[in-house]
Amino acid sequence: MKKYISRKIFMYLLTFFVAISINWLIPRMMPGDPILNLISKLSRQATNNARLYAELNQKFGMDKPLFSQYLLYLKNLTQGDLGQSIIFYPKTVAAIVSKALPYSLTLTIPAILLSFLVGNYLGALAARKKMLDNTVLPFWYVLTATPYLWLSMLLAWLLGSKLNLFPISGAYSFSRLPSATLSFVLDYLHHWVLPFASIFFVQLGGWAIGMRNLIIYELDADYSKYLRALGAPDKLVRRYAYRNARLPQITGLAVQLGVVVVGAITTEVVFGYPGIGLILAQAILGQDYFVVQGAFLMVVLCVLGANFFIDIAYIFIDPRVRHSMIGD
Amino acid sequence: MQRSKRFILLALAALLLTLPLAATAEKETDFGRKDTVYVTGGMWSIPTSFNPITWSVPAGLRGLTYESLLTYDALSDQLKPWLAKSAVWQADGKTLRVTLNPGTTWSDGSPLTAEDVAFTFTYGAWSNPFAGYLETANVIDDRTCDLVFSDPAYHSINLNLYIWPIIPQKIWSQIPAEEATDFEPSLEQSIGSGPYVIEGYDQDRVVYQRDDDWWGIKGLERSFPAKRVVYIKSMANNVAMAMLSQGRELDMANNYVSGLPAFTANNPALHTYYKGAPYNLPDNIVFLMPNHTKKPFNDTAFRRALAFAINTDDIVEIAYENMIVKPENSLGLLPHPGWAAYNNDDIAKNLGYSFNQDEASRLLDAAGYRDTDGDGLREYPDGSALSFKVSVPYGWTDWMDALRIITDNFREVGLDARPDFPDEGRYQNEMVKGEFDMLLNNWGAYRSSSPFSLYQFLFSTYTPVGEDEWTGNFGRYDNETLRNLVQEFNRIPMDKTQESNAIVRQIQTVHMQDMPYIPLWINGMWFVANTNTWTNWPGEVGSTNQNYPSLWTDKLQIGGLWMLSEIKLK
Amino acid sequence: MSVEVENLKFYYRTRKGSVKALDDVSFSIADGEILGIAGESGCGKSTLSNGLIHVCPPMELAGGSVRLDGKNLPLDKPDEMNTYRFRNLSIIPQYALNAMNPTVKIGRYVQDLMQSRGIDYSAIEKLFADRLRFVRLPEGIQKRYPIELSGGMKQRVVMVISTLLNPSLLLCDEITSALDVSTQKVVSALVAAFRDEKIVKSVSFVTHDVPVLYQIADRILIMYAGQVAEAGPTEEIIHAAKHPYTQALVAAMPEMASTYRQKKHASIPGKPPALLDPPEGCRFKERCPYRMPCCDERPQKRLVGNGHEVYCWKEDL
Amino acid sequence: MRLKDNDILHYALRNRKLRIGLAIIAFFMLVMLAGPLFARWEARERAGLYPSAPPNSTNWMGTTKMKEDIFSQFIFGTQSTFLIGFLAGCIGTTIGLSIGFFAGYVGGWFDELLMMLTNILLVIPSIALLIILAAYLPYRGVQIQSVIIGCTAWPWVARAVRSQTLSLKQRGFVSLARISGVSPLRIIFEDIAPNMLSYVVMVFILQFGGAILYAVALDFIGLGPTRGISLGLMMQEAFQNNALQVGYWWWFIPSGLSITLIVSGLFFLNTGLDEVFNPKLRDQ
Repeated sequence: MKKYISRKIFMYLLTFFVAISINWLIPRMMPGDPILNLISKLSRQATNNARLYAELNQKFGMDKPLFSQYLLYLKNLTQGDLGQSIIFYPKTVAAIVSKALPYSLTLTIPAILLSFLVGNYLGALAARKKMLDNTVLPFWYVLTATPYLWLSMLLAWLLGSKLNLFPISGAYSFSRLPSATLSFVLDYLHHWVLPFASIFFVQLGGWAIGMRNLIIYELDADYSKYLRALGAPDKLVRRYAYRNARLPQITGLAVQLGVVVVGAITTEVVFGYPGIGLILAQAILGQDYFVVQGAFLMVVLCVLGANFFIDIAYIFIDPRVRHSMIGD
Repeated sequence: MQRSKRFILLALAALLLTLPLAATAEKETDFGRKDTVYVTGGMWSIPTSFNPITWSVPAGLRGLTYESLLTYDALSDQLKPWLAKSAVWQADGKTLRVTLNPGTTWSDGSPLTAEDVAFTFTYGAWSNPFAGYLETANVIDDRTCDLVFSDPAYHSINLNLYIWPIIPQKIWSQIPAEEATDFEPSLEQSIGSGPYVIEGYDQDRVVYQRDDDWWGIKGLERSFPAKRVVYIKSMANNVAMAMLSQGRELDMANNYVSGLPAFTANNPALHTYYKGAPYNLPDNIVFLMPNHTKKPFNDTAFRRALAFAINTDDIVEIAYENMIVKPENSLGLLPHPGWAAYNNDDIAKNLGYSFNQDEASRLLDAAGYRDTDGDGLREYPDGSALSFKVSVPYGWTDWMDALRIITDNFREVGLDARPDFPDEGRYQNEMVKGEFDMLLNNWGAYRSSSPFSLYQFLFSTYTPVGEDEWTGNFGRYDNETLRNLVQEFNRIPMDKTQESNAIVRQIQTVHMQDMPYIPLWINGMWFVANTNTWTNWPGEVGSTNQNYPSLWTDKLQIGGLWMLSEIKLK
Repeated sequence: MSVEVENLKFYYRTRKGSVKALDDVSFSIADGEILGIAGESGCGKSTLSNGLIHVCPPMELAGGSVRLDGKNLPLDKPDEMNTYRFRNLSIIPQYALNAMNPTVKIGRYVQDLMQSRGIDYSAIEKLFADRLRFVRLPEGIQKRYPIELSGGMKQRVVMVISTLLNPSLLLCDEITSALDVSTQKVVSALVAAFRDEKIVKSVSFVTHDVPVLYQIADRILIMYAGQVAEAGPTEEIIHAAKHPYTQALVAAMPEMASTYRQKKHASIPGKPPALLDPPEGCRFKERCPYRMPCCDERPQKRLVGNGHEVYCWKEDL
Repeated sequence: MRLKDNDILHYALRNRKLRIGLAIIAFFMLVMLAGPLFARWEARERAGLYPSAPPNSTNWMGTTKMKEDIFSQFIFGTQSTFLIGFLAGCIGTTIGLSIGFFAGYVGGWFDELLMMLTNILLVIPSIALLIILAAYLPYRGVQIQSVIIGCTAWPWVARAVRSQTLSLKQRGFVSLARISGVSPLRIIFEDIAPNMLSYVVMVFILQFGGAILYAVALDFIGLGPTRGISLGLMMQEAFQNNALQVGYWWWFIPSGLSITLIVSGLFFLNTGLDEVFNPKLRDQ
């Protein structure tokens, strides 16, 4: 057990290390002076440039050899210093990213988990009957094949502008400031529905298809045959198949986390939802590299964390994993 | 296990069902709908620092919370009193006497005095528009302050009188001047003198709340009907349009909204300054800037030929769907009363250009740019291949569309021109370093009290390649005479129009003859309002609110503030 | 007779036609008898076990009947069969090592199974524990996952579960083929013990491994290409086989009776016929050294001894 | 062998999912290949009589705000969208395949190392990597977009291919070939590869579809090709210009719908093939 966990921790640390190193390396491989790139944002106040250039150069140690720059970068990271935003000057990247993170998390985590639960449930349901399967399967395919932004736009247009059911911009009404009241929470949820639904439905299709395929395999497995041979009703056979099909789906969940980020970015842009995705998109257009990197790091950190969590949770969910660990 | 899952599903379904119901029911909101005006446009990034003297100031802060001495009526070209009752040049021509209105106070109740004015204009060097040529600021009494200039640049000073915010000495004197732009005042430290104070903010909004003890209620006999102004960060084009048509949480947008003519036609609640084309007032001029350090742009004949090749009508009609005015002539001036005295039509007629591709071809032929290898594209006189690109930042969709028209026009006269859409960062980088071929820009060509701002933008500087140019002569057009003329223009007092026009005529003559930068089209002051809650928005007809309809940063001082005080509840 | 199988036919429906995997087979098993069923792979012996327990597409019942304790089994009605499965007839499948759900504890598994069959688990809990002890599994195995057990242990657990309701007929389908020799011995001894303890009334023990049958079977049935070739008491089949195929099969066994050592059969030349379109007459004729013209007709059952039947035209049996 | 006797082909022709998928893809292939014969204008040519015109006899699918012919844009956009999917799919599959193959085949520390790399890249969200890469590239074309998508999409292919290789390696013929002293490369190409062909085809199809979706997301957040046209760009431009709000459905619907159809067509194809190659999944 210990060995397994420490091995996992080592792998994740290594992955994180690689990620932050990539993050550091890419801007330095690009032609041109990264600091000057940043400074060009400050054009409106020309007088600031020389000073800021010197300051940033020193801060990021651009005058030092590459290796010391790298060490400095790592040191800054350990202190939570992700750098200085340019388009959101004078906010630090850490401040911007940490403000945006809760919005992204409250949007994507429920979307992923609920689509996982519902998708698996519906997929298992569809695997039950040929008729049902043949009628809903094309629907799942179309759902997963839909680009997030296309669905977002259609939802915004139909449920937002045409039917006037849901607001289409922001995380809560512009007529409010956050407060700990029920009406604020309701308002927040009301704004949350459409962006949530865009991610939810696209994901849903994928889960349902995955579950359907897995169940079909599981229903053909020896243990299912044996149950049938012992005269167990279909209900029990399916329940067991579902139980086992869920496990690879959970591994899929870990992988999906990374993919959902795409959906989150475009969806947040469409709905002006003030999460990491929106910040990232803005930073990209504004070439604010420090913010891009900060957001990237945050996303990587979240995905790694979730993966780690799932890996550990697996020990408790799947006796096979637990058993193989004892064998270790 | 099974049961809990079913419960989750049920709960989810219930949630999804009840939310729309909750929405259709009369919604309890924190801000009364009739107390609040929701605006967007002009706030492009998340609110970061509430420091009024940085460039990244959230829109509305200068104007609503911090006030300038004067305001400028950009429709009628008049300076109007605001904090100051008057700002008058003394007989020596070097002393500007500022007299404050009676009863000016800060939002904490303490008086705003001439001391604060003197402090503002002598504080630091970074953050001070008069740094370098303000000699002293003498406080005469509580209400009066003399600003003494060593070398009065009348037009620049005039501009800043209605732009620059007066800051409270008691707060800022604690901040070392060199740290002024890094200072992030807390909400408690955000003490302004204006009609609104910051109530709160988030990633996508700033909420300003009316200060009912504002000095101007008595001092200016002016009040603001909306208890709150909610500034919403610029949103996606389609979201802005949807929210505008709903009018629920958006009353006015200063955004370029694609498809607006078709959209307003079906939405009677939507209001624009002009009922039909051009819908918007003119605000700034977009120039085509060739890089004079590169062939063939260092050839005057070539540049003039380009000017004749461009169909500016197409830009207006197609790229902008007739949402902007067509320029009267080729001088590149705004049709604006403040600039009217300098609209020397005769120069435009004699020396200017108009869309005429035959003329463009003739000029190119005459200058030796001919198609010698028969590929339909012109070569250099020496026969070598000629091609160039024209840059516009990626994502500026209206400009990208306009640029496609321009490069098509160039191809029509046989020039191998390609549109180039770099990211904004690279666009700016190439621009300030002078590494582009051609680009489109409008930074300093905005509506102001004097066309000096335009000529300062275009012709006041020269930076050799290798150094960064930040003012506006990005193409490195080197003409010392012109630079001196612009400085001379600045030194002529505002009211001596005839004298200054003599100089401007010289500038315009050189501009039209040499065509260093080609004026293309006049961008609009994008403005759409929904009249369901608030009415009497500025409009050509049927509105008593005759103010420049803009809430962009530093445009509240030229009309936006006045507009907000004159809208009415329906 | 506890089991009487008459003219049973199981066909596999494919798009090219019916594969006659089990074609007109009749036999019976007496109370307390272990019937060994042997033959090459593809002879229909596994089809027989699977079909008796669950006829499901593409397999279909093409004719015949099975009587168990005097009652006709509704083989063509899978749902009705559910009442008989487990209670009256049960199977130890070929894949016994993978037959348990790997993510469910053994105790829980039996509990779920019983509940789904409407049987009160608490009433059977003690019996289950006793049976586990009977097959010499350690205490507390109910609380373990199948993955934690060795192959032999899994096999025994499945044997216990399959026989928990004391079925009349126990079908053992190649249960020894995946095991090592010593475990094979234990397992077949256990089957015999089940019978001896009257846990099961009769056993059909399907295998391709004739030596195993020699150890435990009371009678042996030899199948070839979906039909019965010969059936009779074990001693007679092993030492006095009449059918040419049985003879070849027995001859292929090395050092009969002395050991269970696994060795490949010395092969009989040729291949069994394709069952999609089997030849008329005796199905062994193509490979038979004694082929006669009359072999083109289907051989009739001939009694050659006490309960010893042969399907062959050869005269000097 | 008569056609009728070929099982795979028989099931392939009978499989409805496969037929639907093939029909969709064939349709778009036709659009892509035959379309240019009918496209009378370049994608960016201001060809129409009126801006934002609904479908008419001149511009069969209407025009954009810039008077561009949407039919022509649709055809050339489909071309480059397919190109992106194809190139990125090829790159991703090739890299994933080679890494997975060799890791699984060679085994040992080589396998450990490659799988460590794969697992690392698998957890790092590829879209974030894509964005970082794309954001720093000064010029972006369809090809560059494909390359960066392909280069970030391979890890899961590698992982899946590796386990397939491992299971194939267990089978007799490989060890037999090995004992008989045949070179490893020959084993891979003559024994393992044919057995994995069906699997590779399906992986490629999934990569194809995934790449198209990634490209759309990139186009949308402004990291699309800086010149040229693609279905993603069409959609983005329609979005930017409020086509949906104003009711220019002819501008908005074709691009989004085509992307959805193409990708779901690919998914259908994939499942169809899966059912054909895998008898367990076949419809009875």
